[in-house]
Amino acid sequence: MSGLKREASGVAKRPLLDVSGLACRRGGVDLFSQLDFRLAPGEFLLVKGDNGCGKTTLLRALCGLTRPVAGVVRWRGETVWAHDAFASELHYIGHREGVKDELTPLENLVVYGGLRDERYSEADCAEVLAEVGLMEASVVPVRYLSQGQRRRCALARMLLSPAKLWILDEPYNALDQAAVAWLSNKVRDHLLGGGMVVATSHQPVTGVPDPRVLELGR
Amino acid sequence: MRRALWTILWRDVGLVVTRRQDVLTVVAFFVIVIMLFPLAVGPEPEILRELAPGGVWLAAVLAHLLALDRLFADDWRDGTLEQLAVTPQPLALIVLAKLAAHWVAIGLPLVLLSPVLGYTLGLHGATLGVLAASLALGTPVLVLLGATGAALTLGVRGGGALMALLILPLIVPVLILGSGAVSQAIYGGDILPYFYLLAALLALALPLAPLAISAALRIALD
Amino acid sequence: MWDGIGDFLAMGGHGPWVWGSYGLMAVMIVAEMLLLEHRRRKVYKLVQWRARTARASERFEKRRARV
Amino acid sequence: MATDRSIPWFKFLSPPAFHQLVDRLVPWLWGGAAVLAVAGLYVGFFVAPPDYQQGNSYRIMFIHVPAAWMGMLIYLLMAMYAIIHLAWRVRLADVMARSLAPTGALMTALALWTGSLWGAPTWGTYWVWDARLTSSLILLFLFLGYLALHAAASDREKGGRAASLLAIVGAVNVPIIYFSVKWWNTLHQGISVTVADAPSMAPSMFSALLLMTFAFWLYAAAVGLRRAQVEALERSGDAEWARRAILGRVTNEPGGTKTGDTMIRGRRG
Repeated sequence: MSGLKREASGVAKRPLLDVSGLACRRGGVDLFSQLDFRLAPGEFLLVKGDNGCGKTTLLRALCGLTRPVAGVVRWRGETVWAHDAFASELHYIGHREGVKDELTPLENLVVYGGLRDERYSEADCAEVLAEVGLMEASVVPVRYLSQGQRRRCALARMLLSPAKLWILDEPYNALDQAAVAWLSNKVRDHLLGGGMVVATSHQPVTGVPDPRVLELGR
Repeated sequence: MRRALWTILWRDVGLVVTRRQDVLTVVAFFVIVIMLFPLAVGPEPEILRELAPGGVWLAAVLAHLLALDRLFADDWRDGTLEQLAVTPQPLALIVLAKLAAHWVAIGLPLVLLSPVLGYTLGLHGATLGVLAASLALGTPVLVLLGATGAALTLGVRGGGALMALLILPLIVPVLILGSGAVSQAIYGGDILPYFYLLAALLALALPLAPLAISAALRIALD
Repeated sequence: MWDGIGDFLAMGGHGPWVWGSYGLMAVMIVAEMLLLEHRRRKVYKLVQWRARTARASERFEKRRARV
Repeated sequence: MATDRSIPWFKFLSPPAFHQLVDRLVPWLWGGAAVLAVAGLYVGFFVAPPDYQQGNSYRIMFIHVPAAWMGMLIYLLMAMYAIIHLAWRVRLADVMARSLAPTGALMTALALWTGSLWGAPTWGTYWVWDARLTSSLILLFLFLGYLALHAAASDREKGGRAASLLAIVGAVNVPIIYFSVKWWNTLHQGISVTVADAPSMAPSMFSALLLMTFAFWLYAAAVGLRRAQVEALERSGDAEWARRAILGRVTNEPGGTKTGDTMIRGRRG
């Protein structure tokens, strides 16, 4: 509890995510090496680069899904590879949303909460679904929804979870103008609340104060 | 923790219910293979009874192999597997819950059906009970070993045939012990050693296989 | 012990099986060694070719830098 | 991080050092295998007397038994390298495991073939479901599965890791399979003579068997190491050390190309 208080009182610009000497390869090709950066609460890191330069691989390495060739990713001083406590503070949205086709958006939220040992109340779920505009579609299997709606469902899941670190791979893909603006607001709120975001995006990110940019492949 | 495991268990059982035609296909396959058996070896009751334990067990093995294709592939394709790998729960336990659901969906129907099919092949009385019991003890091992092969071949080209090549040699002990128990029961022999050994296999596979499977899934996700 | 080469080859009537076994062993071992040697030559050639082309591309880069 | 995770002895066995070691070791292994094989064959064919029951057909044993042993031994060795590969992320261990597999499969196939040829005069049939033959057949499939999984993955490293995991799973299963097959075989009493069941083996027979076993051992080591050397070159043919090892001199470009050394992590980070 005392730890939380210290952070809230502003002393805590202490970086939580610490990447040092990271190197990844994929299919026998070296993507990047000697990558170092740190991320403190309230910071936003935008990963940029051409296709195939390893943006997704970097994000997956941060999640602990991909094992780096060299270097480590640490969260609160501990390496993230198969580190279960880290996972409870992480929310990752990849290329594939991880939304089950056969379940409705509402069921997807409940199942996801259960997996993370979190119980979401019906009211919370309804509120979030209304916010992402899936209220009408909330009891239709995801199979019948559009790609943008699937994406919104994944975003709704993110808003429910209390995760501190969001790792988002092309979060704006398939979203319409209004949704893009809405998501930018959400990201800003998350950062102001002491959260951290790492994202890749082909679209320019607007409305987020002071993003740090990491250019890969240069 | 327990909550997460129940969630995945119920989710998978629920998914099976929505996709019940998949389960029905596997069960129908099991029945058809056994139905083809007398057509292949002839209708003499003596021969059929002799071959029944092996026939039913072989059909069960093949049916399990058939059902493995989609065990992880669906979750892998839509990104759910990634999400499972970044939950706070150990992946091995999540795998165990998934496999429990898979067994309920695939193994259990075969166990329940086996006495009926055994009867059509000329098995009687207590032997039918032994058949069902041997399957009840053996099919979880089939699921555990089969899932190891499914996880290892996830996302690999030619996955299905390769999976069979990897799994079939590994399940030899289960097949020997399971069908052996039933054969022994036909001749009134001592079946207890078979059940002890089957139980030992299950006790060995239950903690070890989920570890291997979760390691294989992490490799597939990498 | 053996009564001439014919007796040795006959192996007391078991010749076909004994020599069939030893023959296949010899064939397998020779085949494995030949295949391995072939593979070795191939990778040696590949590395040599790469080294040559690396020098060629280096010369090309130098010439381009001069121009 | 890269440096403190790799173990010191592996540094000693860096790819160029390994390459040189193999070049130095292999001729000796070949020579040893040849000498032992000649000695073993001499003892086996000119010293050992015919078996009073099986006549001369038992001389197949001098290759059948070593081949069966080598098949099993190579599988366990492969699993050991697989453990080293996964536990310490040593790529050279994957190369070793992958290089031993074909020889293991070959030994197992040889054991099957010779077992069946030995069976013909002994049992009057080329194939019976004898425990040793059946487990050899299963072992052959384990080897083939390992090789197939290694080859099937789109990414060589990923395939290697999956295959290593499979080798470990298989190694846990091998004793269980052997035991269960043996048990199954004794229960279905069909066979009275068991291959290689020689309770009264003459000393000369035994020494021939021993000599041939060691010859096979050295042969497998020679072929395995040579294949590992070739495999290592294939996997990192662009690396500077490979050029130096093959061309025997330093190329003009000391920094090497950016593809770098794929055998050791972070050597040139």
